Amino acid sequence: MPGLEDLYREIILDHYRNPRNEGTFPTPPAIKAEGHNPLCGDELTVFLILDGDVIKDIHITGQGCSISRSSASLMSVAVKGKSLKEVDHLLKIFKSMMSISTNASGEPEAVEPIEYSERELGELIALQGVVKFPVRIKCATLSWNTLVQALEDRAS
Amino acid sequence: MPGLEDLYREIILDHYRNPRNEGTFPTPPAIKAEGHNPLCGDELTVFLILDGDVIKDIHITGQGCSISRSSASLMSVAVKGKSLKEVDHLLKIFKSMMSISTNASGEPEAVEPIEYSERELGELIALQGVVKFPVRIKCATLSWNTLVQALEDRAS
Amino acid sequence: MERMNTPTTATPLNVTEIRKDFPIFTHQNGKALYFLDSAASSQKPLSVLQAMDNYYSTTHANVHRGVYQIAEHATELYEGARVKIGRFIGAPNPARETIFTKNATESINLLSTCLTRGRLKKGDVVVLTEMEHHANLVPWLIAKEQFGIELRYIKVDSEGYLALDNIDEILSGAKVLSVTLASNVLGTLPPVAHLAELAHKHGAIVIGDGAQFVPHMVTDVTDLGLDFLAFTGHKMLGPTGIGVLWGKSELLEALPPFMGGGDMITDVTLDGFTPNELPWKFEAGTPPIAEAIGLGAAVDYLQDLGMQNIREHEIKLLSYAFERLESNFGKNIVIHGPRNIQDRGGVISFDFRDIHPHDISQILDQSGVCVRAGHHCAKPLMRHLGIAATARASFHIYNEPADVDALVDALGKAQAFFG
Amino acid sequence: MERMNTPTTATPLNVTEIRKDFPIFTHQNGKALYFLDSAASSQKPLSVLQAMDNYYSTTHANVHRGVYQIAEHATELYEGARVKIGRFIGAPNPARETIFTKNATESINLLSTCLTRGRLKKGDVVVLTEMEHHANLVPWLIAKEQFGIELRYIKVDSEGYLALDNIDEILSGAKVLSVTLASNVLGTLPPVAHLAELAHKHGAIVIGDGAQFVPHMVTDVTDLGLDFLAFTGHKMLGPTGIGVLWGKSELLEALPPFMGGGDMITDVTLDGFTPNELPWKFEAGTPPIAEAIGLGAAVDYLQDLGMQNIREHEIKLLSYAFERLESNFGKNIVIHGPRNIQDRGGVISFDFRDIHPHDISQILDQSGVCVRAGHHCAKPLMRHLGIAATARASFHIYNEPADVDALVDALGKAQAFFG
Ligand SMILES: Cc1ncc(COP(=O)(O)O)c(C=O)c1O
Ligand SMILES: Cc1ncc(COP(=O)(O)O)c(C=O)c1O
Repeated sequence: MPGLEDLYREIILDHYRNPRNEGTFPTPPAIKAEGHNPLCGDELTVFLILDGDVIKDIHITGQGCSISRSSASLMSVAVKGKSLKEVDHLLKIFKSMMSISTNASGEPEAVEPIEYSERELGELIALQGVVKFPVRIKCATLSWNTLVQALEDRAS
Repeated sequence: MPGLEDLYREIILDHYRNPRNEGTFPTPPAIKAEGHNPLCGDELTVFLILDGDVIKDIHITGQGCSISRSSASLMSVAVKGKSLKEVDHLLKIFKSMMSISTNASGEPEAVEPIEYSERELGELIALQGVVKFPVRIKCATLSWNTLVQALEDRAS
Repeated sequence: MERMNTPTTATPLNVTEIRKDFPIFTHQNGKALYFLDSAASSQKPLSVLQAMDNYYSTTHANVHRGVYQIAEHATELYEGARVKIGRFIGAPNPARETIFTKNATESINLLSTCLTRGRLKKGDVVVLTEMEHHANLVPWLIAKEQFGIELRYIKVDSEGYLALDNIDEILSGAKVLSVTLASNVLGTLPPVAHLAELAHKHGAIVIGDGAQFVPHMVTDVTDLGLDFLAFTGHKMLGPTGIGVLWGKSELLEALPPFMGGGDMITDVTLDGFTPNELPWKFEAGTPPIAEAIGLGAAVDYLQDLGMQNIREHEIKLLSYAFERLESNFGKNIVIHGPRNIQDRGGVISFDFRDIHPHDISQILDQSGVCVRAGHHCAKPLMRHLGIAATARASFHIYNEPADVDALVDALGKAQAFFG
Repeated sequence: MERMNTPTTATPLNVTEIRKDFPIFTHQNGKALYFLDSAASSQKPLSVLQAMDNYYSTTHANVHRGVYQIAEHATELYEGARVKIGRFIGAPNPARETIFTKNATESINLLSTCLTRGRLKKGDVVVLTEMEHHANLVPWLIAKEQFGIELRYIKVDSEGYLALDNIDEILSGAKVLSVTLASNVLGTLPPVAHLAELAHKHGAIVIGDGAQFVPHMVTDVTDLGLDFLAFTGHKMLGPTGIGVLWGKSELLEALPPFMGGGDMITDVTLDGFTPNELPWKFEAGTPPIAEAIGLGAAVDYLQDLGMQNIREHEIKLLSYAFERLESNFGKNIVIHGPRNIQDRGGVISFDFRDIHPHDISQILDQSGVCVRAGHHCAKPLMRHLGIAATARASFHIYNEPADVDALVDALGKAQAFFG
C-alpha cells in the first residue's frame, strides 16, 4: 500500500492551507464555469480573465478535499499569464501524469502518454503521487476539467 | 419421485378424453365465470343454471391440460344437482385433499384439514395423487375456483 | 416500537463467533479490516453466499412457469423467501404483499410512478422531510416534473430531530407522507408511528423508507402504522440486486402496474393487457431469484441473533463511540444528529477539525478503517447543515469496541498529520 | 451478421469438459438431468459463482462513493464488468453506453418510459411484431395507455417469418421500431440489419430485444444497425438480477432519466435535480454489483468458447433434433417456426399429438428431461398460431445429442401413455 506521504506532499498541504488565487471575478468581463464531483459533492468555480489568447487572471472558489483544493490552487499558479496553447500543453502533460485519466464527466479516457520534462510541470509534479490512489484522481483533475469547460463554453 | 400412475389415474384419463357436461349455456338464465391459470395459459368458463339453492345444470368449456380438464369434468358431475351447501362442503373437502391449497388468485392459503370420508368424495378421489405434483395443484383447482367465482359474482 | 427496540433482557451478541461467519474478515491476509460502512452496504455471512450457490448448483431454473422438478423447486424457494421476508417485517399477508424489486430505490420509484398513474391527481401534495435520502426525494421530484404533484417538507431542527411544531399545517390536505424510518446521515429515528397516525387523520397514506431501519431493529409494519415500506437487501446481510416493497393488499390492489412484461399479466393481446394478481402484478420479467433466496438466508441469520439483541448491541457501540470520540477529541469533533443514543440508529456522521472528510477517509483507510465520506446521497440535508460532506462511521452485528478504538487511533493520526 | 454467425471454420465445443464446469450437472445424485430449458434461463458455470463469491468474500462495499480500498476495488470491478460486457456486444463506447438494469424487461421499460418522457409525442407510432415476448409488448401497451402512442405490428407468416411485403407502409411515419433479434417461441431470426436500415430511412430509431440472441451468437450492435439493445444476464450463463441496456451515446444523452435516487444525479435540491452523466444517469440506487461481476465472468466464459463456435454447436443440435423428432414421430409432431435451420435460434417449440404441453412436460420430467410448457410469455403469437400453449426444448453450450435422444425417448413414453 502506498504511504500517505506519496499523496500529501508538503507543497500540497501548503497550497491546501494557503490557496492561491482564491476568489471570484465579476462576469463579464470574466468567464466562468462550475465543476462538480457528483460522487463526493466537491464543487468549484473557475473565473478567467482572458486577454486575447492569454489567461490574464484566474480566480477559483469552492469546497473540496485537500487534493481538489490544492490542485486548483496549483493549477491557478501554473496557468496564470500563459497562452491558451501553453495551457493546452500543460493540460495534456498533467493528464498524462494522471495516466488513468478521466474526462469532464469523470469517466476513464484513453490518454496518450506524451513526452515531457519534469521542469515543464513545475510544482504540479507534487500531485504525481495521486495516481497511486485512483479515487482521488477525480479530485486532482476537477479543476482542470472545469477550466476546459470554461474555455469551451466561451468558444461555443 | 412419485410415479406417473399417481397422477394419471384411469378415471382422470377417461374424463380427459370424454369430458362430461362440456359446452355453454345462454346467459341469462345461466350465470358464468371465466378462470385463467395466468402462469400456463389454461382457460375455462363455467356456466351454471341455478334453481333456488340448487345447481340444476352445469356446462364447462375451455382448454387446458389433462388435469385441469378432467378435474373440471369430475367437478361438473360432482356438483350437478347438489345444493349450494352441499357444494360448499364438497369444495372444502376437495381443497383439504389438495392440502397445499391455493385460492382464486393461485396463492397458497392455509386450509384447515377437515374430516371427511372417501365416500363423500366419490370419483373426485382420483385426483388425490395431484398433491404429489405441486405445480399441478393449480390445474386441479382451477375449475373449483372458477365455480366459486361464478357463485360470488352472482351474490354481489 | 420504542419498547420493542429497547428490550431489558437482551442477549449480548458474540461478535467473535459472528465474525467467523463473514468470509471478508478472514480474507484480509492478516491485515485488519475495521469495517465501519455498513450503512452504505453490509458484509455477507457465508450462509447467504451458500444459499445462493446451493440454489444455482442444484435447482436453478426460471420460476413460475416450469412443470419440471427443478423449476418447481426454484419456485418454491423463491416464493418461500417472499413469505419469510414478509413475516420478518410483520406483513399481515406476506405471500401477497411482499414485492421483490432490485433495491429500495426501485421500491420508492414504483410507488411514485404507480401512485401518479392511479391514486394521485395533479396538484396533490406529497409530504417528505429535509433529511431524506435521494432515493426518497428524486422519485418525487420526477413525479413533480412529469405529473405535477406538489411537495412539502418537514424541516430538521438544530438537534437533528424533525421539527414537528407545525406538522398539522404541513399534513393538512396532503395525500402522501413518505418518511425515512432512520436517517442515514444523522441517525435520527423519526417518531413514525406518531406521524403515521397524524397523516392518516389527514387522509394521507404513509410510506416508510426502511433502508436503514429494517437491517437493525424489530420492524412491524402494523405497529409502525405504515401503508407501504421500502427496504433493500444489501444493507441487511443480503446480496446486491434485491429490494423489497411491502404494501397493504387493498392499496396495492388498487394501484396500476409499474413495469410491463412477463409474469405481471394474466392476459395480453395486441391492444391491451390484464394485470396479474398480487404480488406478481408488480414483478415484471425474470425476478432476482437467487437474490431473494439469499435475502431469505440473511433474514434467517438476523432472526437467529434476534433483532432486539442487534439493536441493543448497536446502542452499546454507539455509546462507546460517543464517549471515546468526545473524550479524545473534545471540541475538535462535531457529531451530527441527536445526542440521545436511544433516539438514533447506528450511524455517526462527524466533522473533524477542518479536515475534509475525503482526507479523513483516506488517512483512516491507511489503518484499515473504512468509513464513508461525502454527501451520503442527502444533498438537501447537507445544505441544511451548511456543509458539503461528512465522514460517517456505521455499525452492524460484526462490529465491536475494537473497531471504535481503531477509528479513534486513526483519527489521532489524521490530527497529527494535518496538524 | 449472417456471415459472422455461420462461420466455416468453427471449433467444435467439448461438451464433456464444459459440463464439468456446471455444478448442476454433477449435483443430481446420479440422476440424469437433460436440461432443455435454457431459453427460459441458462445454468451457470462455477467460474460465475466463484467470481461473485470472491467479490463478496474479499472486497464487497458499495460502489462509487467510497475512498477506502475495498470500496475502490469494488468500483473498479463493477465498472470493469461494464466495459467488458459492452465490448462483448461491440459497443463503440462501452464505458458510457452500457447500462445495468435488473433484467431485459427493465431495459425495455426504461426505453418505453424515457422515450415517452422525452422523444415521443402523443400519437407517435411505435412498430412491434406479432412474435414479441411480453417484455417487448406490455411496456408499449402501458405507454399507449398512459401516454397515447400508437402501435403497429409486423405480422408473422405461415412459416414463422416476419411478413415484410408491406413493411414500408408499416414503417411509414413510425418513430420507433422495436423487434426481437430471435423469437423465444419460433426460433425465428428476423433480418434485423435490413429492418434497421429501412426503419432509419423512415426516420425511426431501432430497438433490438436481444434476450434470446446475445447468449448464443456473435453480436455487434453496429453491424445489426441498432440504436438500442436490451438483453438479460440469466439467459447467458450469468446470475439472476441483472440485465443490460445498450444505447448510442447521443440518444441516451438526449433522454431524461428513468428512476430517481442515489448515483443518478449530480445535484439535488428540494425543488429539483440535475441528472448525472452516462451511464450512471440511468442507474438509480445501489446497482447489482455482484451480479455485474458475475455477468462479466459469464462473458469471459462465453468468449473463451467463442460465440461462432457456440452458434455452430447449436445449429448441429438443431439439425439433429429436427431429424430425430421427425423421423420418429412423423405427422404426430408439429414443430413451429422456420424449416431452414440457419434461420433459427436454438429453440424448438412443438405440438405433440393432441397431448397438452403440460402433460408432455410432466411426463418428460419423469425421465429427467426438462422442457418448458405454456405460452412462453408470447400470448399474441400463441393466438396467431391458434394454440394456447406449446412444449419447447432449447439448447445451450452444455447440451449434446444425448439430450435430444432423451427427449425423443421420453416423447415415445408419452405417446405410449396417452395412447
Ligand atoms: C425474447 C425475450 N425477450 C425478453 C425476455 C425477458 O427477459 P427477462 O425476463 O430476463 O427480463 C425474454 C425471456 O423470457 C425473452 O425470451
Ligand atoms: C435512508 C436510505 N434510503 C434509501 C437508500 C437506497 O438504498 P438502495 O441504494 O439499495 O436502493 C439508502 C441507501 O443508500 C438509504 O440510506
